Amino acid sequence: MLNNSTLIPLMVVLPLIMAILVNFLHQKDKSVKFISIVSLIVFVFIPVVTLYGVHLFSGHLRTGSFPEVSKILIPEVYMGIVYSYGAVQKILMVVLTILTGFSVLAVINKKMISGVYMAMIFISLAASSAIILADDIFNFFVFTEILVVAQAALVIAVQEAKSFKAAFKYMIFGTISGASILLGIALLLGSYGLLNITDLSHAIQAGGALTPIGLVAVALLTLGWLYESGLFPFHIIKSNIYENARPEISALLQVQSKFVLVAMALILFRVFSGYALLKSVILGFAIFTVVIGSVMALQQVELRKLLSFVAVSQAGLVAVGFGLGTPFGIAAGIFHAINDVLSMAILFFIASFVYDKFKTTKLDELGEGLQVVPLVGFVMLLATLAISGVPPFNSYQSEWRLIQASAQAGVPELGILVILLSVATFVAIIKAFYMIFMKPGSKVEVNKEVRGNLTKAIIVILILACLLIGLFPNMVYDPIYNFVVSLGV
Amino acid sequence: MFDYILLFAVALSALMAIIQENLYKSIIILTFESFSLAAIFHFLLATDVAAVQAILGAALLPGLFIVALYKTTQGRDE
Amino acid sequence: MEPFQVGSFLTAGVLIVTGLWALLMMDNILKKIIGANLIGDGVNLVLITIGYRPGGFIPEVMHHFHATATPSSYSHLLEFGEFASNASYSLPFALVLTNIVIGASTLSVMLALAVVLYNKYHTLSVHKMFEGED
Amino acid sequence: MKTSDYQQGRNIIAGVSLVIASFVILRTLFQFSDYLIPGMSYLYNLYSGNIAPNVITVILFDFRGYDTLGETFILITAVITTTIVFGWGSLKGYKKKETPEMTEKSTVIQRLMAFPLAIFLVAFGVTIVLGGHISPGGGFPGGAVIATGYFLTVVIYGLKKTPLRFTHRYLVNLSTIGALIFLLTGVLGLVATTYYYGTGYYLYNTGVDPYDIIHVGAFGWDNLLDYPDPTHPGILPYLNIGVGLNVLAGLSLIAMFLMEARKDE
Repeated sequence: MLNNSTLIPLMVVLPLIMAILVNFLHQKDKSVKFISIVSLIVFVFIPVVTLYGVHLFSGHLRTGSFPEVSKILIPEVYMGIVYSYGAVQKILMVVLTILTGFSVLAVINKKMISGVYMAMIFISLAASSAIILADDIFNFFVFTEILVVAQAALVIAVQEAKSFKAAFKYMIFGTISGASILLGIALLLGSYGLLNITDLSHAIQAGGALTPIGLVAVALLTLGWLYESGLFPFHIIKSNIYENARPEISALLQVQSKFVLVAMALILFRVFSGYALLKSVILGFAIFTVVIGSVMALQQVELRKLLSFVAVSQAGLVAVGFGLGTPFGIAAGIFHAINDVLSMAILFFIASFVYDKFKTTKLDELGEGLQVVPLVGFVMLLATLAISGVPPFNSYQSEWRLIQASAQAGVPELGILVILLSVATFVAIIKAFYMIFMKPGSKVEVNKEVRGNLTKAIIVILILACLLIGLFPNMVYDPIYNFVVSLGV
Repeated sequence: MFDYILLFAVALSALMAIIQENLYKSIIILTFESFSLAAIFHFLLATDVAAVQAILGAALLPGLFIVALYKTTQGRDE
Repeated sequence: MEPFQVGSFLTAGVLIVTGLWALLMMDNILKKIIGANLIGDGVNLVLITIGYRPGGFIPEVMHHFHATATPSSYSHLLEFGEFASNASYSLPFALVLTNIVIGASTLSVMLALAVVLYNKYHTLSVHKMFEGED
Repeated sequence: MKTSDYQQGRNIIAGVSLVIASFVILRTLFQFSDYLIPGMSYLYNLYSGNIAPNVITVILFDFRGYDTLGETFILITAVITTTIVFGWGSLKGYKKKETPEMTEKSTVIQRLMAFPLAIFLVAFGVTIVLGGHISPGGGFPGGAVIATGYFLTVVIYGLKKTPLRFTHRYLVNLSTIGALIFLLTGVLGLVATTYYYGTGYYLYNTGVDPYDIIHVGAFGWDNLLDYPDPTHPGILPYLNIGVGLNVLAGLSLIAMFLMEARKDE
């Protein structure tokens, strides 16, 4: 098991090296372009060929813990930093790298090549990969901070007043959430003496009930989780970020924050597996997010804003899966996260296309788009069906599993919530579809120079992927379910 | 005894830095707070950290603050 | 229960609470940033105090260090047993070093943002800046 | 609903949650000292003496070296973000503005003292960086001290007339070199352990070789990147130098961009 773990750190280190290089080569556009494309192929390739296992940084093996002096409750601990790579991590990494690749290609295609901007995309990719892989709670914290700054930078690069404001809000609340995560880590370190997540969960189980200090640590870490994944009290901040970035970058940002949600929720469940109240709290915040996000989405008259709120409410749905707390529910939640980032990415890429072609995303100015770009309209219709859980597509499979899981967990009412959310999402996006592509009397000029062949190719590939997962769900779902069961949460 | 006085000074100067209306003064107080904090770190046996806190918290960051304040108000009070 | 430790924890709590207050309630954008700095300082002080051992000494091997220690397979473990049980707890100190740099980085980004926002809106008041939103 | 009502409601909610949070935090921290245990720190104190005298440096660069890599990168991210904030490399492109000088002139004493002080700070910073594994200090404080020296001269003499004049490109190169030293030392450990042992360990301390993986005489040296010193810190001084370069360049860049900022209109 140990021998195959050599390639694991490269998933984080190679993007960092490439980020340094493209930042260094800023203003040499040809080299930046070449390096970006080559390294993206490598990034997609590494998670596929890496085998499951753990990686011990600096080579520090498991050592005896001298329990009588160090007061650690388990006999052996990891002294270094550990990354673990399993089925869920593999699937998340593959989806993340592929979608990052699409975003970078879209950015390069629009002649927005800037080494500095590419560097930020690569650093955010590295940070989110590290968050997915990390088995060490402090390392996780360091990379969440990097992710916050890098995402803010991607938004700032638009250089409009609104994007500066959104980034500033994001950073301010990022400070609070970072401090609360670190304080939670400090409380855990002080009272259990450990930082490794696997060891920590074993030690907490060995120690019986959580100490009062541990309870506060749960609350603080949960607060940080809510911020990082854009759930209820922070949904406005997150949707502001999605809305003010370039749409093809929003496609990337929503992937990152949804995967961070999954990764950090898994950490919470592993560390505090014996603590039942955590599930109810998560479920409560998730339901709030779903309801508020979909209500806000229904009110919007601007495509990017609308999609941002849809993305936030779908993140709530993923959290509902975690809130159920059963292996079935958690697996369904992770599965929904994967399905959802694919269809949300299609919609954001379509928004990017609309923005380039018509120079606006305000719904009441747009119209009659179907005569201009029939293919994009058709794919948007399909993507709307996909995201609202209509049978041949992937979200149907995960939402159906979510409903089943909620019935199994004894709260069938949640099934109704899931169905209502699908309906609301469908209504919101189909309204946008109608206003962009069907409504007579458009007030916008069509930019003939923008052909957007690459965007068209990307959305067609993504919708085919959605269809593929919808037809063969077990290909993705079974490894996830086995992984979640093996965690024993 | 001196260490307790330092603790009190840190808490008090943090409050003062927030309450103070004049931003220049509040940054000077912040510098004092950072420096006392570095001294506390030294009393708490963390010499390495005290060095970093003294140089970053008490010299560089207040400098950046002053420059930012200068750039935002161009040397005048709001 | 060492009184200095308790006092230090409480001071850290006061720093965190003051910073939160400034961050949430103050209108001035630079005051908000000062608040962020104070929160970082408070969390650092908590971590440092976790590492403090009353009556211990600085985690730096001065007298016990063997200049001739061969770098193989930790054979000198027992030589450091006395040092390890008397020195203060060193792990939190290393974490604080990391966190100070993290705080400085986010702070400088926020300062730069504040300068640019001032250039756009000609005010330091967050309320005026965000007027007419959401 | 009017904006002011909305604002007021939000303030009340924020105030209430602030009170609750402060109560919980203070209450928890008050009783926290009863629960403290040595935990991992005991183990680190026990093992670190075999590598270098300064336990904190050993934890920072050996046991948790990868965290320090993250720490280096958050500084790089912040520097790049600051440059993006001021327009460098952003999507709209960067227009070089003429550098404004601070209007207030520095006094004679300031001008007389600043340069020697800055030189002293730079030299002091270099010693801190190089002695990081033995005495308190290391890459971060050392780099920050050097950056402070630069910042001092910039504030006193202005960006154009400063005797310690760094260009933007030069600082970017320095920080790139610093980060690459760190990253590639890690890759070296990965490659060497894979070659001799089969399993790769990123950031493996090839100089100390604590698990006897890289056998003596591998590339003609005793151990890869060993520091010629009886205390055998291995790769730690090299990592310290990389971090020091990166920190000095990063903080100087941030200071430079803040000094260059000016009103748009």
